[in-house]
Amino acid sequence: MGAPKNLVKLENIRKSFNRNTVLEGISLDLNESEVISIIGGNGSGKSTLMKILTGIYKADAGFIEIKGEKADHLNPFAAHERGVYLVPQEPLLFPNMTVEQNLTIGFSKDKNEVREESVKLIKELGWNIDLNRFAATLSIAEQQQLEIIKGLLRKSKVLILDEPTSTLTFSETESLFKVIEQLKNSGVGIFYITHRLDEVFQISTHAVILRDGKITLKGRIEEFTKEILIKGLLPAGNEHHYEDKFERRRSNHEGEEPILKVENLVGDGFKNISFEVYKGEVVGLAGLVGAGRTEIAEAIYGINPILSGKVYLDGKDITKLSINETVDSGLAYIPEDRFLNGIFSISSVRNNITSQLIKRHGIFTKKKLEEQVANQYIDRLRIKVSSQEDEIKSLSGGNQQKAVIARALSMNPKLIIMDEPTRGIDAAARGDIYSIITELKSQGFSILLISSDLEEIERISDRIYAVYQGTCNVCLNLDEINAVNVMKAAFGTFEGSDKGHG
Amino acid sequence: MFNKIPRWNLTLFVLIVAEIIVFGMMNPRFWNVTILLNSFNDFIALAIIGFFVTLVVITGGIDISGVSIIGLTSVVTGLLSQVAGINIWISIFCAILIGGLCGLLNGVLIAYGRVQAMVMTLGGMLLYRGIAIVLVGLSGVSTYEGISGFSEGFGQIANGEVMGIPHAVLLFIIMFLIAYILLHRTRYGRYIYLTGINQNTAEYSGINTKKIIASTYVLSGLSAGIAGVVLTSYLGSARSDYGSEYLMPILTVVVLGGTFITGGKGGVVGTALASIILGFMQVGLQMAGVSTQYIGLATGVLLIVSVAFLGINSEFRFNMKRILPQKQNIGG
Amino acid sequence: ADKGASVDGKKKDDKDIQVVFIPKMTGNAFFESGNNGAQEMAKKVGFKVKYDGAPEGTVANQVQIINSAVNSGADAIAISSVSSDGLNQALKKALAAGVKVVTWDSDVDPKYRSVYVNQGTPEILGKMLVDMAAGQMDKPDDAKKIAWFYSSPTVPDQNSWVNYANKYIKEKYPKWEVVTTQFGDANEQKSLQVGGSILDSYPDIDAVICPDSTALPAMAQAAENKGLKAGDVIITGFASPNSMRQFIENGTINNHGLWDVKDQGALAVYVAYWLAKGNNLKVGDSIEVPDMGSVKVEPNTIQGYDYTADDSGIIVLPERIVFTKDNTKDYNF
Amino acid sequence: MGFINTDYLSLQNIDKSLKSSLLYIVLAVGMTFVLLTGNLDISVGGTLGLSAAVCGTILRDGGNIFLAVIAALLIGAFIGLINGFGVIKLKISSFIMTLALLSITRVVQVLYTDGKWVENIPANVKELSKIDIFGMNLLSFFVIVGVIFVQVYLSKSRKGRYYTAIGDNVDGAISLGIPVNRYIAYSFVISGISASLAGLIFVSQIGFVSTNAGAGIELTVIAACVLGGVSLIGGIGTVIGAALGAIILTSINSALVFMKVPAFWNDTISGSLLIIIVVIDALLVFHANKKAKKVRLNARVLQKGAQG
Ligand SMILES: Nc1ncnc2c1ncn2[C@@H]1O[C@H](COP(=O)(O)OP(=O)(O)OP(=O)(O)O)[C@@H](O)[C@H]1O
Ligand SMILES: Nc1ncnc2c1ncn2[C@@H]1O[C@H](COP(=O)(O)OP(=O)(O)OP(=O)(O)O)[C@@H](O)[C@H]1O
Ligand SMILES: [Mg+2]
Ligand SMILES: [Mg+2]
Repeated sequence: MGAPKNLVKLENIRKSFNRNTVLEGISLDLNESEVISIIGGNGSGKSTLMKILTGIYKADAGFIEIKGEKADHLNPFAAHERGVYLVPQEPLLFPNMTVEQNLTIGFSKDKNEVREESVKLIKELGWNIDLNRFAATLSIAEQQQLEIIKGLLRKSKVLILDEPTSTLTFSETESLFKVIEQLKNSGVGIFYITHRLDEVFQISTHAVILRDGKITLKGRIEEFTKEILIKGLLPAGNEHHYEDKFERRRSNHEGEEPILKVENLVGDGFKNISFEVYKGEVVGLAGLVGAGRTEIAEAIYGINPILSGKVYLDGKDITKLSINETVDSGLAYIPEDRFLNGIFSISSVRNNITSQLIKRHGIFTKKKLEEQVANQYIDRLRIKVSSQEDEIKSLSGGNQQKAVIARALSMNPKLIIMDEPTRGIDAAARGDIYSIITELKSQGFSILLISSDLEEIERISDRIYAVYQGTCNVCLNLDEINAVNVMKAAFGTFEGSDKGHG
Repeated sequence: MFNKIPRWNLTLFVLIVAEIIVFGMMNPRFWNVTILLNSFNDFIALAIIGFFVTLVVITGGIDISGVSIIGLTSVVTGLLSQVAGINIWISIFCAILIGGLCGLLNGVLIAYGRVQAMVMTLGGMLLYRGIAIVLVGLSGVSTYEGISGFSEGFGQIANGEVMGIPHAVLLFIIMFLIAYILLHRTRYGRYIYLTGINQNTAEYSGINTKKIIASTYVLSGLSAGIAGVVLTSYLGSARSDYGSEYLMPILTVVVLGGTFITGGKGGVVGTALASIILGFMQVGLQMAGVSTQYIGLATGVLLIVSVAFLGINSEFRFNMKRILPQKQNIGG
Repeated sequence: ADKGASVDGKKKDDKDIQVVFIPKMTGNAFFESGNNGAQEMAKKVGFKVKYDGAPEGTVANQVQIINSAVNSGADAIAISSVSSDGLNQALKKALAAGVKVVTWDSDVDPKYRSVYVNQGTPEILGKMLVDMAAGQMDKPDDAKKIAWFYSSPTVPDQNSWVNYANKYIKEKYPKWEVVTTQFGDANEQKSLQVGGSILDSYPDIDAVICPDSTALPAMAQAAENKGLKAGDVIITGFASPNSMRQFIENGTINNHGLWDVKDQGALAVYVAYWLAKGNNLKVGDSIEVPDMGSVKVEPNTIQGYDYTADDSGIIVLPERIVFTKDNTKDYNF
Repeated sequence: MGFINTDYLSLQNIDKSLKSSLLYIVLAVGMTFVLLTGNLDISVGGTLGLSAAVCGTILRDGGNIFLAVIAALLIGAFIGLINGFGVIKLKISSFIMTLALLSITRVVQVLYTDGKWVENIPANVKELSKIDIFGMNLLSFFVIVGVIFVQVYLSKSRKGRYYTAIGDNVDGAISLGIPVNRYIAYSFVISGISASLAGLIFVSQIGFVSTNAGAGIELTVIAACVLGGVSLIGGIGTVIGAALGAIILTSINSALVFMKVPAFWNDTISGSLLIIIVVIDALLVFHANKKAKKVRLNARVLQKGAQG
């Protein structure tokens, strides 16, 4: 094979935003046929580093070499010319263009050729994306898939994947990994960013750990174990082992009134949905991306119309109530798309937390009271802020999510629906959120958890309903919950419990 | 203490002080307090509307129809009191109410009909001015003469004084306080901000954003109605073409006041300061011998320089980014 | 302390006297010409004239300009008002501050000014408009279709002329029919379009009368675009000769009218200056004006006002001009 | 309007309304570029006035027609550049920047012309707007060809789609390597040049230029664009749509005269018409979107069992 050819050399990269130093003296090499996993907490600078490599940001110091040539005035266009392509963490599509236009724009190649290749690629991946749809109508997961396809089509020498699997299901992830493997074998170098540690061992040749803008560990994958990774990630002495903390509830609900009772719900994107959630229970809604779970949740919460069926919250009929009224009845919803529906980005953390509560304060806003409430939740949920006045967009994703949870809790709800609460959130924050869920449960809150992360839903739910193509026929009780069953249910092939696996 | 005051408002305040110093040096009569206080009369209408258009802009909208509502309410006041012979105070009340109705039409069609605010209020601007002309035309009063003969008491609304302070200044303060308390001290005001920052999130929080949006247009319409009455009182006759020159100045005071044209940030303090800046600049330059038609140059340069170099726009890029994904809010 | 000469009783130097000359709006050829006359007069006599107007001719703008003129210590103002009563409060304050008030072109309530330099009463001008059109017709007594086209339904002067003209038509040419009255908002593009539409919609129209300095050239242009000549449709009205010369020369129109607005501007500022110097004016007196000879102050009654006072009168410009192929070259404004 | 008085829709009338809306069409095309990138250009009226005045004075004083045209276009491009500079370098919101430039250009025009009208433009310049070919006005012909050309450029060419892309998602455009700032600057320059072209049409069609030429036109043009389906948020719209919007909006004025409505009703009627059109359009779009979403969501449920 000969000596591996160097593709990218990052030397002593430094970057700060205003006075906030994000990267300090990062040096990193990528050779042909290498997959380097970059892991690190939220806000450790992974995305920023990759954006510097593709010329979206300028480094304050240090230099970059691409294929042995110094790349000084890098911009995204120049980076593409040199064969470096970044699949961004947050999908950056053009919502008013079709999928096909999204694929062809900015590509100097012939449109028909691109079209053919993408059809082929989509088939190979086994994904299902219609080229004529407008990007605005794609779910987040589909958007992410489209971004990945865009990246793969480029045939870059250096491919950067920034958390590509955060919205993908297990099987979609598998087919992506196959393609990555092929690319690797054909000599492409890949930077792979993820929060899922299992993936690191599955596909990478090297691993790099970033903490607070510095590389704390790097080396060949063989030198690592999961424990080492976790140790490298977490700040010393602050290691959460959330796995052990779950006290799961046996499903014996006889004679008990459910907190949430959904009967034969029909709406756009789902039909004949029935399930119950009892007090102090965490119920998971599992399913493939696009199965319709968000639609169900939003219909219950009062956003989407309900065509027929009934929803009862603690015995009260809340079918067809407005959001305002469902909230008053004791329902809280933590939306899937945090940026679009969850946060008031340019408002303070305090205002974000109290945005629902203030209606209980009367006509005038009461600053003292709000400060008190905000403080209480910042402490209780360990939200990392320098002051309540911080704009929420300056917080890391995990802390933003905690603020959204705080808003839900502030209304003292009977049931909280959490839609993908840990998407794009690092291990530490994820652990925090799990412990919040545990705590809530022990306080008697009920939680309806929607998650595409199999491991997560399997680990923390007391019962799991599986949604398959808008219908929900399968309920897994605690003793039936295991990875295989959950997966089968999500694919609509569960035919009764199969205890042989475990 | 100073760090409590937003930087931009402080900048505006410094600008006012600078104006007073500079213009006073150019014509010492500018330092005459009576002249300064009386000059409020000349921008009071614009400031009143500006306060409430600020609320509209914070929700992410825009309202340019106020300039016609002024004329409409002026005409209605005149017709009701002078032609129909209804009590002047009842006439005023009805006129302001009609301003509110115009705002309601704007608001309902924008919030519930999902029409782009700029175009809707442009249509409203034509329509309300048109209605004013038609009303006058149908009432048999000549369209061009204006309806006059108002009582002394009515004239006092704008022209009176309390302890040497012109009513205009008091009105300015009262309307400012109303807008300030509404926007900065009530739950409603908070909802306005939240709706402007992210309508989806606000909706998910249980805020009836459509109602909030529509209501800001109603307030803006009502304020235009009040401005129409004040202007009628100040000028002593009712005409349908009052206010037409305020179009750009209203938007100027709002954006110079530091309110983001994309919504979500801003406040009425800035608008108040900016309208004083603009009003003083007009008087100051005129008194310094500059012809009115050249003042636009100063306004334009002031806008660019203040916004570009004194820095209210560090947030702007982020804000633009924020507004883009909102288009996906198709479901509502 | 320097509120104005008459207050202190001592006479100011000519060069310290400032007259603010206020048009209805800036950017209009008519008023710019008036300003030219005013500035020439100021230079000749040696006082100061500040031309101050806003691009939008609105009451509030004029009030604001009057206030500023008073505040900045002007001695007199000469204004063409946009509203017959909207300026009253402001003028009252100006008078109280010792500022002399003269109006020109368009008057205010006579209580609040000393002299109105009048280009002609609505009767004179309304009749003139009709006569300019009738004069071009072979048989003016027959049934004719005519249209009015001017700036907007809200401007006072143009509407008052048209009002009177309509009365005059009823008496003198009862068979004429006014088929439409259209407005161009003093906007060239709109005026051209509306002008064209008038010709399209009323192909058998006999005359379009445009007492507005934007509407008239736009109307003529619209006719020219259609290849219509003065023989096909009569177009006349009020506009400055500079803006219409081409159309007269190429035969699109035969005549149009105006008064010498330069003289009017000059006269207005001179009278204002003369009053500011502390002279007292009496109805019936004559004032000697440089290069213009002597002009007489008439009582307000000639304009139909009830209000009469010794110190409030009208000076009527001696002549209005009908411009034709023969004389248009002699004027430059 | 057509159905109220059928004569109105004759071919000749279409040619006429086209002719009187040329100016607005040209402005709307330029504005569309700016709107597509998610910005706004309020300054077009000022640019139109200034370039018309400069071009007019050159022609009036016997200058060369090419010189006049070039001077006007340079002015438009220059104002566009300043706007672009303010928006991308000084990071001023385009609304504020162009609003400021509108005030400034107006005053500059007054200073340049000393407040006077530009009159007596040579007859041969005015003749230019009257030449006919194929039974159609030459200027109209050029404008139509121009609009089609621009439409093809925007929708078919690789770089033409960049404008839409920027307005659709700036960050996406940046990460794709589209030189965002450059294209935003282009859009303002194009809008400036369009405005000066409109100024040329103004000079040729109207034949005199006041210092208020084009006052208030910016709002009409924006309304025309929106009427033609261009979004004020950016990323959606076509120049053909904008041109149609311009024609509809200007035709209202002519139609009102033609329908012999007393003129003091004009503002009421055009205001109501404008509102009705945009409301209907907004409702149609909303319901189409809602329906599409419903169909898509339900399609998922119905395919039950198709996969296995
Ligand atoms: N444009 C920006 N302006 C200011 N600060 C920024 C900007 N982009 C990123 N940051 C800050 O830089 C830090 C690193 O962000 P970055 O997105 O690189 O983190 P990350 O490691 O990718 O995190 P995650 O796992 O959540 O994706 C964060 O504190 C973030 O707030
Ligand atoms: N605005 C929209 N218009 C049309 N279709 C949409 C729109 N938004 C989402 N969809 C459709 O909704 C589906 C995704 O639905 P949803 O998000 O409810 O699924 P889910 O089961 O919650 O998935 P996830 O695992 O991502 O939460 C996609 O198939 C997408 O086509
Ligand atoms: Mg990241
Ligand atoms: Mg979902």
